[in-house]
Formats: sequence, C-alpha cells, structure tokens
Amino acid sequence: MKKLINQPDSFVRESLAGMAAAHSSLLKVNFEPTFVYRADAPVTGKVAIISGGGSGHEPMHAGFVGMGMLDAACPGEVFTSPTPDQMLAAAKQVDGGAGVLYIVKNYSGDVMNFEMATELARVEDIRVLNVLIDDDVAVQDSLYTQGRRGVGTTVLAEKICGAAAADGYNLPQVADLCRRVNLNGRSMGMALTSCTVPTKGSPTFSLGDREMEIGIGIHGEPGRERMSLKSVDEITEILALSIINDRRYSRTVREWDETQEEWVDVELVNSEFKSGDRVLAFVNGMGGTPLSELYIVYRKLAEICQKHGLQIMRNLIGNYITSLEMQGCSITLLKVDDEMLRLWDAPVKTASLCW
Amino acid sequence: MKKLINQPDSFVRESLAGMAAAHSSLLKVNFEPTFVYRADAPVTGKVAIISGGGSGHEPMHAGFVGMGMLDAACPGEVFTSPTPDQMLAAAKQVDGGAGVLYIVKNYSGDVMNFEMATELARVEDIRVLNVLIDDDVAVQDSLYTQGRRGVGTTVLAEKICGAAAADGYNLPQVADLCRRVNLNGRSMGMALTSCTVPTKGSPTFSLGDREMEIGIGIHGEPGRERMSLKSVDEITEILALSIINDRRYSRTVREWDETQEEWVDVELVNSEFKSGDRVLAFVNGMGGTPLSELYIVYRKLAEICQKHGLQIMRNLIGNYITSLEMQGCSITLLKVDDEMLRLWDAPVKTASLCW
Amino acid sequence: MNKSQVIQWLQNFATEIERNKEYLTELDAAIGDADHGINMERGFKKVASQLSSLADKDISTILKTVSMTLISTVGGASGPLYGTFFLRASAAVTGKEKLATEDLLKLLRLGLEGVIQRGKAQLGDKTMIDVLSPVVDNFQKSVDNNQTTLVAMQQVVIVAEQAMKDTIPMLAKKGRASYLGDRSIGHQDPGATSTYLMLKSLLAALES
Amino acid sequence: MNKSQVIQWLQNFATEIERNKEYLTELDAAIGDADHGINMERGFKKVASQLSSLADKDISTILKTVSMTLISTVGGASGPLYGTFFLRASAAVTGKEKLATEDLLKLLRLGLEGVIQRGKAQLGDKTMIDVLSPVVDNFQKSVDNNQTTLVAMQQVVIVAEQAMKDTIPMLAKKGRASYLGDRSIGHQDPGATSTYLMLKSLLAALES
Ligand SMILES: Nc1ncnc2c1ncn2[C@@H]1O[C@H](COP(=O)(O)OP(=O)(O)O)[C@@H](O)[C@H]1O
Ligand SMILES: Nc1ncnc2c1ncn2[C@@H]1O[C@H](COP(=O)(O)OP(=O)(O)O)[C@@H](O)[C@H]1O
Ligand SMILES: [Mg+2]
Ligand SMILES: [Mg+2]
Ligand SMILES: [Mg+2]
Ligand SMILES: [Mg+2]
Repeated sequence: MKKLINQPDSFVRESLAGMAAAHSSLLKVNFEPTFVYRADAPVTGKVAIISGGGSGHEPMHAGFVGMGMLDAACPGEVFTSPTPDQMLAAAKQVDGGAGVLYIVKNYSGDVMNFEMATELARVEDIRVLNVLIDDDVAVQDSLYTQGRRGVGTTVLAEKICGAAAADGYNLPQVADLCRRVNLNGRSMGMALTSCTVPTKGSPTFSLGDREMEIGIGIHGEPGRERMSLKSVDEITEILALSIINDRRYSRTVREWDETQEEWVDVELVNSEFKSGDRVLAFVNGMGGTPLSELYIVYRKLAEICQKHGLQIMRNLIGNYITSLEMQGCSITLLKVDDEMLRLWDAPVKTASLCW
Repeated sequence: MKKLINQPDSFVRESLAGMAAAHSSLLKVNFEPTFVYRADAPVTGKVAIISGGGSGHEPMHAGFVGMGMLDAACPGEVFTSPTPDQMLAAAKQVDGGAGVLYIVKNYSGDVMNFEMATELARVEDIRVLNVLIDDDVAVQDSLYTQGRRGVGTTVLAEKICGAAAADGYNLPQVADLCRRVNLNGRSMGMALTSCTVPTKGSPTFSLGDREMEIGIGIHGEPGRERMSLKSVDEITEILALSIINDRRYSRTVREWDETQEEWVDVELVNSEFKSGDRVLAFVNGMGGTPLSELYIVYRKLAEICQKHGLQIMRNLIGNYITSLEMQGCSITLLKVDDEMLRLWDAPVKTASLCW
Repeated sequence: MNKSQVIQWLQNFATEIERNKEYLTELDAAIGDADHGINMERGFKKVASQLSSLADKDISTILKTVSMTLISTVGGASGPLYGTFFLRASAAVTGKEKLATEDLLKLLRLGLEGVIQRGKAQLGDKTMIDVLSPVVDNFQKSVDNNQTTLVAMQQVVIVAEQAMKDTIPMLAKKGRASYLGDRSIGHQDPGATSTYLMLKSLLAALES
Repeated sequence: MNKSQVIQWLQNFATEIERNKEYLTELDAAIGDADHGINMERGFKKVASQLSSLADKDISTILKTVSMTLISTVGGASGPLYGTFFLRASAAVTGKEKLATEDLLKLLRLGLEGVIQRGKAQLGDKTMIDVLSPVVDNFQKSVDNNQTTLVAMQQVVIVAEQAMKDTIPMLAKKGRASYLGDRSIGHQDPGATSTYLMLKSLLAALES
C-alpha cells in the first residue's frame, strides 16, 4: 500500500484537520462527534442541507460545504457510514429554524444511520426530511438487492438543492426538488484499478493487466461485468448507453412523513431519457485518473449525446465523487429543466466547487 | 499501461477536443498549430499572458486559460515542449496591442522553443517578453545542469500575473512581477509511483513497493534521492525543510531586452525564507494521489510553517501541475507581499481555477 | 440472569469480538467491504471501557448505554442494527434488576423485531436475522417447556451455530453482499457470525 | 554536391531516423525522457513528404523549408536545435544551385554555430555539439588539404562515429540528462547519435 498517510486509523481525522486548517473562512470541523459545517452556520431562516457518508470519496462531501451547497457534512470512517449522533449534532449546529434536509446515498448503512438520526432529531424537535439518492444503473435489479446505489447524482443534487435553500425554498420544496433531481439522474462507473482501504492495507479487488470492471461501485463493489480492457471510446459508449437506454426504474423507499410523524413507504419511478431531453453531463474521475483522460471521455460522451438527441446544457468534469486512489471514471446524465439550470448556475463557494 | 485512451498518438488532441467541447464559453482550441485561447481574445489594451509546455501536467496550462489568468496555452506532445509556431500563432491570436508575456518553465526544450518564438514574434512586430520559472530546489546545482526546473511556482505566477494584466499592468510591469514571483517561490516534489507516457507504454522509472523518490521532476526526472517509504509527516518535513532551508540561489538566465532588441544574460538571485515571512502554501498532487491525502500533507505543512515563523496567508491544495497518473505530491512556498496577495485574491474564471 | 451476569455477557462479547476481529473482517471481505470486524471492535472496545461504571445501574440502563455507544461508534450497517437490538432489548426489561427466563425471551424477541424493523430484511436474506430468528423460536419452545434459562441458552447456542452455517449457501438480498448476486453464495454471513458470538457470550456468562 | 544529392541526403536522413526511431528513443530513455526517436521521426516524416515538391527549389530554399518543418513539428530540445542548424545552413548557401567543398564546410560550420548559440552548450557537455564540432574541424583540415567533398565526408563520418562513442563516458551538463549527474556517465547521447546519422546520410547521398 502506497499512500501519503501516517497511521491508517488517523487517516480521516488528519485529513479533516488539514481541511480545517486550510479553509477556516469557509468551514469548521467538529470532532467527537465528527462533522464539517459552514463557518457562518446557522443561516437563519434557510433550510439546512446535510449530507454524509463514508470517507474516501473526497471532495464529496466535506469539500462541498459552504455558501450555496451543503451546510454540513458527516464523514464516517473510510467506506463506513457515519453514525446518527454525528448527523444529529450537525443538524443542531446548522438548523437555522427552517428545518434540515438529509441527502442520503442508498447504502444500507447510510440509510439506517440517517433514519435513526431523523428519529433523534424529531425527539429534539428539529424539523427533518430525508431524500435518498439511488442512481447507479449498474444495479439493475432492486428486488434482490438493497436497490441502486447512490453515486454521481448526489453531487448534482447537493449543488442544486444547496442553491434552492439559499434561494429561500422551504423544506418540503427543497426535498421535492431533491427527489426530482434523483429521479432524473442516472450514473454508471468503471474501474481500471482497485482502491486500497487504509485499514485493510491491500487492494479491495484485483484486476489483471488487461482487465477492467464495468459498473463498479464507489466502494469497489463489483459491477455488472469484468471485461478485457477497451479503448476509452468503447468504454464511454458502454457507460453512456447503459444510462441512456435504462428503462423505467421503480422502487419503494422509506421517507419520513411530517404529517403522520412516521416512516412511510413511497414508490418512486424514474422516467426514461428521450430524444430532445436537455441534460447536464458529468464526467467524474475515481481519484487516480488524470483530468486529461476525463476530457477524452467527455469528448466521446458529447458525441454520443448528440447522436441520441440529448442536448448537453451544462457539464462538470473532474474528480468529485471518488474511491480513494482508484483509476477509472463514472458518467452521470441528469435530465434538467429551467429551474434546475438556474439553480445549477447560482453561485457556489466551497473548497471544491466554486463559481 | 492502463489508461482511458484510444491511441497514444491521439491523446493530446482528443483531450483538447474534450476541453473545447466542454468549455466553449470560456476557451477555444486551435489545431495546426495547436493552442488554447480565451474565447474573448484578444482583450484590447490588456497585456496577454501565454504559457505552454509539454502535455501531461493537466490542468496546467490549458485549464488556466480564461478571465484573470492565461490568454493562451500552447500544449506540446506529452512531456515534449511545444513548437515556436504554436507560440507565435497564439501570440498573434491574443495580443490586444499591449504585448505578450511568455511564461516559460526552465527546461532546455521549452526555453529554446520560446526563444525562437520570441524572435519570430519580434519579426512580426509583436511586443514580447519572456520570464523563466525555475523554482525546483531538488536541483541544487546550476553549474552542471540546465539549472532548476520550473514546477509549482508556475501555477502561482500564472494566476498572479493574469490578475495583474487584467488590472492594467503594462508589459514590463507584468514581467517584473512574474520575475519577482519566481524569485520568491520554491518547490519540491516526491513520487510514490511512476507515470507512464502513453507513446512509451511502460513506466518511466520503477520504484519498489516500499520505495519513494524525493525531489522528483514533473516528467519523472530523477530527484535528489531514492529512499524507503516514510510517513506523510516525515515526507512533508523533508520537502518543506528542503524549501525553507534553501540558501540564496544564483543563476544566469537569458531574457529578451526590448531596448537592445536582443538576448541578454541576467543574473538572478533568490532570497532566503526567514521567520516573519508571509507565504502562500501550495500542496499539489501529482495526478494519481487523492485529495484526502493532500490535506494530510497540508496539515503537517501548516504546523511546520508555524514552527518556522512563516505565516500562511493563502493556500492552494489540489492537482494543478501533475505528471499524468503519478502518485505523489509537491509543495510550493511563495513568499508574498500585499500586492501579490491582492492579485491572488482577484477573481479568476478558468476551467480549473475559479473564484 | 442477574445484573453481574449481564455485565459478564457484554464483557465476554467484547472479548469474542476482539479475538475474532480479523475473522469477521475476512468474512466481510469475501462478500462485503472488509470492515465488519473493525466496526464491531471499534464499538465493543468502547462498551468494554464503560462496563465497570455501569455495574450498579439496572439492566435496562446498562443495555441502553450499550445501545447508545454502539450507535455512536460502530457506523455502517451493523451500528444501527446492533444499536437497535440493544435499544429494544433495554425497553423490554425496563426496571429489572434480574431477568427471568421469560424476560430473556422478551429481550431477544423485541431485539429481533427491532432489527427487522430497522433493516427490513427477511428470513433467508443472509443477514444476522437468519441467526436471531430461529434462536427466538427455539427459546420460545424452551419457555413453553418450562426449561431453565441455562438449558434454554445451551440449546440456543447450538441452534445459532447451525443457523450461522446455514447462511453459507444463501443468496444475499440485503446489505452490500446483495450486489454480488450469485457470487454471495458459498460464504458465511459476517453479521450472522457476530450474532452467534453474542449468544455464545451470553451462555458463557450464565455458565460462569 | 548538387541539388538532387541534397534532396537525397535529406531522404536518407529521414530513412535512417525511421529505421533508428526505437534505438534513439531507447538511448534517450536511459538518460532523458525517452522521446528523441519519436520527436525526430515526427519531424522527418513530414520533411520526407515535402521533398518531392522541393526538387526544383534552390538549395538554400530546400534547407530553409526543412528548418521550418523541423521547428514546427519536432518540439522538445532537438526541434529548435536541428531547426536552427538547418536555418543557418540555409543562410550559409544562399542562392546556390550546387555546393563546392568550401560551401559544404560553411554550411556545417554555420549550422554548428547556430546550435551553440541556441543551446549554449559547450564541447564536452554530452550533446550533439560533441559530434558536430570535431566534424567541422576535420572538414576544415580536408579543405585546407584540398580534398574532394567525397573524401572529406568519408573522413567526417569516421570522426563522427568516434565522437558519438566518445559521448559515452561524458557527464551531461546540458539538457535533461544533466539532472542525472554522475548517472549520465556510461550512456551514449541520443542527440549525438542522430547527428552522426545525419552525416552518414550525407555521405551516402554523395556516394550514390
Ligand atoms: N438490512 C439488514 N438487515 C439485517 N442485517 C443486515 C442488513 N444489512 C446488513 N446486515 C448485516 O450487517 C452485516 C454487515 O455489517 P458491516 O460490515 O459492519 O456493515 P457494512 O455493510 O455497512 O460495511 C451483514 O453481514 C449482515 O449480517
Ligand atoms: N542545450 C543543448 N545544446 C545542444 N544539444 C542539446 C542541448 N540540450 C539537449 N541537447 C541535445 O538534445 C538531445 C535530446 O533531444 P530530445 O530528446 O529530442 O529533446 P528533449 O530533451 O526535450 O526530450 C540530447 O541528447 C542532446 O544531444
Ligand atoms: Mg462498511
Ligand atoms: Mg522530451
Ligand atoms: Mg462491511
Ligand atoms: Mg528527450
């Protein structure tokens, strides 16, 4: 294992300490319990947006804390969900009286811990809603699995909902918007190499010199298929077509119902992409892939989108939701409307996303 | 070799095509000869800043083309200097009548090609000055080598000079400022793994599982020493102390003299860092190292700077001047004054640096 | 089962987790993300450090404290699941200084129900429920037959061990292992394994 | 040396470069950045494609075109160096349709001076100058001794081959190889090698 670290155990803590030292005007880091929050939190009257999840996906989420995006991020150990006390403490810190939206990626650990945090927040009379992101089309079946994983759309949802909250949307409005972003976003990733979890010290999986994994998860979860290495144009085509041709996807998710004050099961269905749709195209690096290669992916993706009548209105290219030092990439296409575009363009000032 | 590419030969071209497709409002890409330039160039009355060098260091330089930074970038083949015709064509495209500053990293190929470009531009009556960046303290001796290589300070000089040009500085003023930035900046890098040049197809050098190279160049040039892998705190200390303790460095460089209309040799001397200095601290990733690790480096660097009485006024942390997919990092410390700070803080809108 | 046996149970469980940290992590490496042992150890190290200060509290308070500690230190899937198990277990024995066999049955049953509610997994999904569920059924039978707590727990551990092994041929439908599809078959579930260790630790406390 | 021999020289050089692309790159891998063969081949492939359209131009124009092509396609250190060599060579023979032995000497000498001015390297720095410089000296001697162009060039190639090999024990002081310090010793300089090929190609053109 070759990493710039001291002890595997101190990895997350020291990385956050570095963030705190680097970005003191933007954010603060609380330890025990661990969460990162806007330096100027709480913003009175604004819905607070909180996200979180295992560490190892940097800059997501802590790099997105700041004006116009997240109010707080709760980092867990590497690839391990954070705990409800972190989420509760973050909510208390940043709630400006307009309530808190938890944006949760659909992994069993994250879902359960955020559910407990929601229940705890309710006990403390903090208004909370939770929205799941489950956009990874590599998981085709939701009957026999936890359902689709939350990947690239998370970043886009955090930006768009952060802008909406800054714009004065109330809690149900931000939650509705977040759900809409999720239902219009689809992603798929691939890996050329494995990541190595510091505490484990050896690669999560092993790929031959001429092999790649298509449909990889951001924790190195197995994908759809292991295949022989292909050209970037072919890889881009596989990812993009899996996304564009993905059919209606239906699943039942558990959301907090404010009026009934309890969990309710909600059926959600993605619509399909069709010619004429306007999209935001997001080419994401897995952490170890250089930016130059991501632009080659984008070049082909733009060509494919055009061929399928998808009009790319905005794009994002870079390492935003990563898997430690894994080489590889993911593509996310988000069908956008005027409202999403306006919110996407709204100013954002965070450590890793800024315009 | 595992990369997201099609043919090694088309790597640079396709990556630039991706940039052009992604950032059409920001920049344009010209092929034959190849250069990237601001979409709104030339900006009348503004000094134009042009940089360039071999590809493989993305986002440098093309990712820094835009408002408040570079007017044009000339990308060569991977790790190969671009050619004078590219630089001349770029100068013609972006000269707004106030002249052009070529910011040149001190590699024999870059230096000679930019010198020829300067001569060609003079023939075409374009006003040009050239400033060399040679900040890599890993090269201790300038008597028996080409001298110090241009590394991290290049990014800082491009930002600061870009802001100065936008602020109305004239050509000699921008050149003076650039020289001052160079004389106040020092860098050193290290590698955990080698990069692989696409056309070569195999790693440039090989490191054992428990080895690292201290003082690496951004083209994989050998450094000061190959040593056994150390903790990130120890690595940061080696790099930071090499920079902080570096003595007066004197060398002769060739600059274009506008009044004599010919090349003159100029002796330049770096001053030393001393307690009380204010600095900009730049922790740079080599391309394959995740952001989380760079923050751990920064954490230690901040501690070391404090111990040595260096006050960190600003910081930059991320993958900005890379070496393809190499894992590793470099540190740059730039001694700043009020003018540099003001220019650093000035707005910048490029694909990869934006505030 | 008295209070000091409850403390002993938790102490034993912490020891078992520490001893089996690598083993549980290896099981998780095969079908999950290689952290179950690490997660559980992080939680139970903290629990173990609190036990001495809990000795004079009532059983419900002890279990609630364990629950809170697990919830706030374990993370992942097992944190909320074990946290919920002990939270419900605590609620099942409010005010008790001593547990009759029926009380222990109630503790296990409500714990199991909590895990099911929290994780929405079903029997056969290859999770800790595949151990807890047959264990509660078997304990009920023992209560119906007026067995002692000790005898009931001795049978429970036999059932639990078998149930743990029975997860091997199962296809995972919950948690990370479910992404493996068919490839999850042939591996023992890590959560089921730690649950077996929990029950074994309980028996050891009764026998000591 | 007539015009068609000049064209033949450049054609031969392009062929030699193509044939030795891997070899030159390997030499550069040892002490540089493994691209000298690739750089030169990129340039001379373009040069070769232009030669037929240059056949009716005067020698100076031919060499100037070669220079421009090299400058704009080779890049790196060798682009400006070979580009400058041919630029100065072109200036040395302005208007000539045929080169006397003295003209060829002037061509080589001014080319060498251009390379020195451009690259500021000195004899012994382990560069192409370590071949060019003794070659010009030797050619001067041949002119002094009234040798024919052919004989002069035959000697030049012998001198060049030896000079190329003499770069092996040198310590590099210019270019990328200089960063290697002592480790540059024991390797033949790639630029010196391609310069030897250039001279060998010239001789072959005269002999054909
Ligand atoms: N929904 C669920 N219901 C019950 N048990 C579950 C569920 N999801 C996961 N588990 C249990 O959790 C175990 C994995 O725990 P752990 O590795 O600590 O968490 P994570 O999967 O988040 O890394 C699995 O072996 C399984 O027994
Ligand atoms: N300053 C210089 N003067 C003369 N020749 C030089 C100089 N610098 C480099 N060279 C020559 O150039 C050769 C390397 O060329 P090449 O590999 O194509 O360029 P780069 O070093 O930019 O990769 C060296 O072997 C050497 O002969
Ligand atoms: Mg986990
Ligand atoms: Mg080169
Ligand atoms: Mg796990
Ligand atoms: Mg070279």
